[in-house]
Amino acid sequence: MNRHLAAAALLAALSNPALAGPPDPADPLASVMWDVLRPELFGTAPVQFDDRVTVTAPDNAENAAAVPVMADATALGAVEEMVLFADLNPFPVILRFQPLAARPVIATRFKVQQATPLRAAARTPDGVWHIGGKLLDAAGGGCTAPPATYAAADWADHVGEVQGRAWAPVGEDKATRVRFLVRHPMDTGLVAGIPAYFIEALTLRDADGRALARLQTAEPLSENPVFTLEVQPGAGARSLTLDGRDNQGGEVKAAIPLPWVQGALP
Amino acid sequence: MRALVALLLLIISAAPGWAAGPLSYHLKPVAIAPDTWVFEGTREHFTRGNGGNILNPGFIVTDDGVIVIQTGPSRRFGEEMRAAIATVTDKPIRKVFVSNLHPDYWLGNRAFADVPIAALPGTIEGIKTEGQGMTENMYRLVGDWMRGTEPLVPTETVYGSTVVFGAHRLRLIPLEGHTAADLAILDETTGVLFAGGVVFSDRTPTTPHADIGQWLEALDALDALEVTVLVPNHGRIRTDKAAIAQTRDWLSWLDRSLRERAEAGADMAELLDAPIPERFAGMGVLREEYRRSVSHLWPRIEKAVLPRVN
Amino acid sequence: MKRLFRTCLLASAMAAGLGLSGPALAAEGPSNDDLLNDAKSTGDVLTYGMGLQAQRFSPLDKLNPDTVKGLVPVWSFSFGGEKQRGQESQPIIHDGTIYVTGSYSRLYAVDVKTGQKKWQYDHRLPEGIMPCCDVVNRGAALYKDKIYFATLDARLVALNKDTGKVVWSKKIEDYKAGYSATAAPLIVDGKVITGNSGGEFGIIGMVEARDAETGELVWQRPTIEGNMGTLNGKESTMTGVMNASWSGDLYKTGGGATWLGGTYDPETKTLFFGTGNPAPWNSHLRPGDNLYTSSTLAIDPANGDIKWHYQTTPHDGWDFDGVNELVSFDLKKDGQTIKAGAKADRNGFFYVLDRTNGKLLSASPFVTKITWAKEIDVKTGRPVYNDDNRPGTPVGAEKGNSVFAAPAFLGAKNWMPMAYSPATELFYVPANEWGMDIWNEPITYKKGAAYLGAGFTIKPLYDDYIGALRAIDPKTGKIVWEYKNPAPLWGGVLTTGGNLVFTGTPEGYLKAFDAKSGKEVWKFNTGSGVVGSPVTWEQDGEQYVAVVSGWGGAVPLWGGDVAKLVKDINQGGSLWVFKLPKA
Amino acid sequence: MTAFPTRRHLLSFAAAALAAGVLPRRAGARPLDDVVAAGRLMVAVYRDNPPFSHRKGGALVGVDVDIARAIAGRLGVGVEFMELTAGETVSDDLRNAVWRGPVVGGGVADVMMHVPYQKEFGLRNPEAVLFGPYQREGFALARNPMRMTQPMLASLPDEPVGVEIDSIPDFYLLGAFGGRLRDRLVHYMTIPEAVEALVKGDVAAVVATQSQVEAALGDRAAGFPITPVTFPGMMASNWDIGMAVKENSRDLAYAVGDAVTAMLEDGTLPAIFRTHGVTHNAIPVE
Repeated sequence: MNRHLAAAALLAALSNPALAGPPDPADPLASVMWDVLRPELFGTAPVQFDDRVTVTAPDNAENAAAVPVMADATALGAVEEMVLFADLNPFPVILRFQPLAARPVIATRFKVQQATPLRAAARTPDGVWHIGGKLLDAAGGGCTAPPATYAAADWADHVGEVQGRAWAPVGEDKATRVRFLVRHPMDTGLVAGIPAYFIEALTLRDADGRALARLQTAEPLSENPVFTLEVQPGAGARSLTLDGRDNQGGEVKAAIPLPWVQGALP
Repeated sequence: MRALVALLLLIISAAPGWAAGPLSYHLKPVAIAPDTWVFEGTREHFTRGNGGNILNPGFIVTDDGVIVIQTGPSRRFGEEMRAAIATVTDKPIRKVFVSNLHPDYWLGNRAFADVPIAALPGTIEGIKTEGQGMTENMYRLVGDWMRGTEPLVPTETVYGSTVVFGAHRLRLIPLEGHTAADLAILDETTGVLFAGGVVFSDRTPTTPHADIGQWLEALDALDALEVTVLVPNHGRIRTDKAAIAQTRDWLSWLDRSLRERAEAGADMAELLDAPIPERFAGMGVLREEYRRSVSHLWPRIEKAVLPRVN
Repeated sequence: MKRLFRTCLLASAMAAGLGLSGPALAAEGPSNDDLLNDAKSTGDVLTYGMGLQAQRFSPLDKLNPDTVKGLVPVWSFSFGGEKQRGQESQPIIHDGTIYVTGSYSRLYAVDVKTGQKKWQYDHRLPEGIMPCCDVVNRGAALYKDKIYFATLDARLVALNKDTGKVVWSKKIEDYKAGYSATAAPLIVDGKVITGNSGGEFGIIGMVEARDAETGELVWQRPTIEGNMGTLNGKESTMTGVMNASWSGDLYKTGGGATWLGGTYDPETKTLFFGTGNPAPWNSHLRPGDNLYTSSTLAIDPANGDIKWHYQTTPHDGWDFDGVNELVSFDLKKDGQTIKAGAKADRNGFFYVLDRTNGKLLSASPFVTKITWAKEIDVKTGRPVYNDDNRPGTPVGAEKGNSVFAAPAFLGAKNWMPMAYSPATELFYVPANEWGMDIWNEPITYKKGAAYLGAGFTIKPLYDDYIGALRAIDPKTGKIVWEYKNPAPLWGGVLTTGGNLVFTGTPEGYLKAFDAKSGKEVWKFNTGSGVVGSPVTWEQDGEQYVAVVSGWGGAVPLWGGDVAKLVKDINQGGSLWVFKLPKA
Repeated sequence: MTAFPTRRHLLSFAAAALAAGVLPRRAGARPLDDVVAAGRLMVAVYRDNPPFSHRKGGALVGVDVDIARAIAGRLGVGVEFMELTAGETVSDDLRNAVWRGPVVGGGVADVMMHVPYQKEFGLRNPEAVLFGPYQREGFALARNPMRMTQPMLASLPDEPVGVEIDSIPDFYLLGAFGGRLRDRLVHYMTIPEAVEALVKGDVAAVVATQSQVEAALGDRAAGFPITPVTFPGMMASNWDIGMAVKENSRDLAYAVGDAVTAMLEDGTLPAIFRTHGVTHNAIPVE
């Protein structure tokens, strides 16, 4: 059976589970949104629920506007793309991540609207999405409550500022941990009178401009979002560059030094 | 005297913090010093099982009337407190003190709406801003126990001073650190200290409004006082200051370990399951409060280790 | 419940899809030639001014004084939200889509046929903006696959015309220094050309050209003498001669903002930008003509050099900001055709210039009362001042002598654009009749210290009207007809080959007049004051008219007698589209 | 712990009593009640107006900011600040800050700081109430004593003089003595910039309000003597700075005014000015 046929069969199976064909595995988190999200996010690509994709997050969101989450798919080996999503958020997708020359692991913080399944999906080179996740309990309000910058008059003075740092590589794959924070209101557009205003793309590059990791970021990320990545820069690189933009054309540009490399940028 | 207190403490410790039964806190006032009673709460987090009964409110019976310290997590709790006080004395309630803005200290205020309820200005301000949200969250956490509970903002502002009720001289000590305004009350007459927010005894401290540096200074201030019985806000009542040392130990470790991990490049999510030293194992709700503290304290610590790069 | 989520999901999935695959391929939009031809093409409205010369004339004639009674609304589109005020915009129509800006820096793309929204861009404004004269925006500019508009925080934003996604966003000025941007950009030879607005406070006016593709600055031209221009990142030429008409270092902060944008004449390849009043207000503190404030500058679009200037109010003492648009037209007089330009100035005079060299051809009053000058001397091109009508300089602890001056500083004509009909050879000017008490006073405070050094109150001149739409013959300077309106006129004018003139009123009407006689032949109440500029085009064999409705702008910000007239006008924010149905 | 002065005690108590609705409420909008009920005093201060209200390391600081905090403390409420970009006139600022709000939205403040306390100005702005003057301001000349030996405007030597653009000293000196000084005036966007130019030697003197020049010079004032100056023939040499509320908020003005009086009596007010390196000049009782 060629791929098109398989896809068509899968689509048929999705639209009418009574028809023959391999049914999707049951959602272990029993989400009411799974049937809607599955075609939206993965189309007709095969999916499987897989414990090798781990999602680390608290059971309870202490601060609904900044829930920490770490998604790790390193147990799968090669991964081409990852999607982080919370089923019951008004905007389910938190971010998409292409680990080009990076380990398939990412951590950040996001806003949660209500108790929800929180998941990471990782696509392996065979086109299969491997999905892991957990339930997150939350008092809610993270998406529609005005962020703190709504009250602070000075967000415009700081928007686009980056704080960041890289740590010397450890382990066999010589991956360098990078953490960075981008000052941005990350307005969802769901608060009356405040237009959507959020970072939509970030790319971490090697010294020669080669992309190491590409992030497509979305409304649910926390105000002044923080990211943790593990990338593999070229041997001679003295710094990493971060570039990106928001949905209103605002630009993000920064250089994160690799201080253990001799002569790294200050 | 000392022996009596010790004996009482034994009895308290043996008694279950919360007895079974549908929606009653079964509050039992326990005498801990002359004229002084405490309702000891569990060393848990807010649950539908305990109805939010995790605090140690108390009262002092004076010739001028009864002085109530904290009103508990719900209207029902406040009402049960009032009924229990009536089993000890027929004197009227003279005044209520609320130590800080956290919900278990003051959501019972409705039961004392007919008497002055006093608090520090920072506490009043905090309750005005955050009270409604906290109340809603408590409904969510403990459910039907909260029925009829509405925020009631304290009606009287107090500052640091010494006030006299009957034979009791109460020293009002404004502190900060656990929240922006924590009121400790030392009964100079009996030597009982109601720690009012900054001292936890075998119960992990809570940090949603905390400033660790200021909190440690507040502990030093309490450590310098002459105390016969120390009533921590949460946890075991003691006749020594071990709870102060324990609180200090925890806060110092928490602050230091978060800073070290931030410096080493850890992400917030990786801290949730970080190991906690064995010596804290005896503290109630340890892992849960630790995770909450990470959420409260980490963002600022993290910012400090990430330099500007553009 | 589930449906609600589904909607959210779809929206986000669509957004995500777009992001992944890169911006969708946009249909190629209007070319430079299309823009140059806009005045003649009847199926679209590609430029602010309905042609780069800004004549606001359409040759369409299906609508005329006889048929206009059949003009009916097709649909109305709400700008939504609580941001219901100050809609001074002109719609742009291209390829089945209307692009229209709203107040608070919003831009909408709407389907022409159905009124259904295609996309919307809401600019996230910082809290600290302080636009002087309401939160207005006057329109967008379309070129190739992008649509451009300026925002209240003084940025220029380029969006993909089909998706509404931002392509680039550039800071024009620092909004914290009091700058904002409200005028429609002008596009000439692949360059986006803008002026600047804001603060009479320590700034100088500027005209700037940016590359339409990238937003990178090509040239800058300061409007005050003594300041250097730039071209391709390097200093080019100095504006005028340093200290020729300014004392000391005042030229560094002399004002002359170009807040209304400009027009372009393809025949002479010249940009025309009006410049604002000089700073400070008290003219006694800055002897000299104060070039080039309160002037019209003719600028070479290739490099930003000034070809000529004409100063309408030398040594201005009344805030007679000279930003009003210069409209190019062919003046047919004594058997000759002269390449002329006309400007109805805030100071009350209607100027006709030779647009090839800036020489004055005629200047005649277009309002009933002008106190500051007796006339404009055609030989010298300079006003003959009434010296006793210049506000006095403060003496002692007392304010300077107060004078009653007309027009008021809000102008015989303010921002609202006039129209010219080559068919009737008349200009249609939205004028206002008001005066002011004005004085220079020793102390007007700002942040605890002095500021403008002037005070004023505005007074209507007549009991029964302030606004007057006037048809002016540029050959004679004579007023051919007038329509009087109780409230001040604050919207733009449109004229057509069908012998019609359209304009809006604060009372809520869009009105049509016979272009020759001035007879009112049609009106429709839009539900809120009309301060935008109407446009017309043809589609599927039917003639359409569109206008935005939504009271606001500078007038309601002023107190006194005028405020009483307009305080009960409801605010709003909507786009109205009308057509004459096929018989 | 220190005992607090009785007066403060009483004030706080009154505020707390109001909060609980112990005192009878009057009918209609009563902004003092509203303020107390909300537990927040919203105060408008000028943006970028050192040493009275400006940003330092991101934080809002200055004399006006501290005074507002102290007032709120005495009313027993919290304080929030609304930063105000100066409009073309203070009448615009009053409209934006207290009686109608900025055109871009965001509402009004309860109290605006740094408003000229002057009868005629008040009469011209009936929508607001001016009250509570807390500083008498005047102009001063800071000079390089080597280049300018006498602190006299009339005998300014042939040296450049720095002023803030569009300030009273700017207007005065542009026009004074038949415009003799006009070509020697150097305009700066802010007084701190002008003062730095004085220190660097770009100008020989700076003319500005006394508070601003004192604060900008700080401890360098020893090398650059500051002398009050008058502008003969132009205006009174002093004016008073006070506060404003909306016209329907007189009761709030009374409460705030009382708090300021108390702060003057107990020395809080002069201490706040001292912290910012500014001399406090009390308004003489007339």
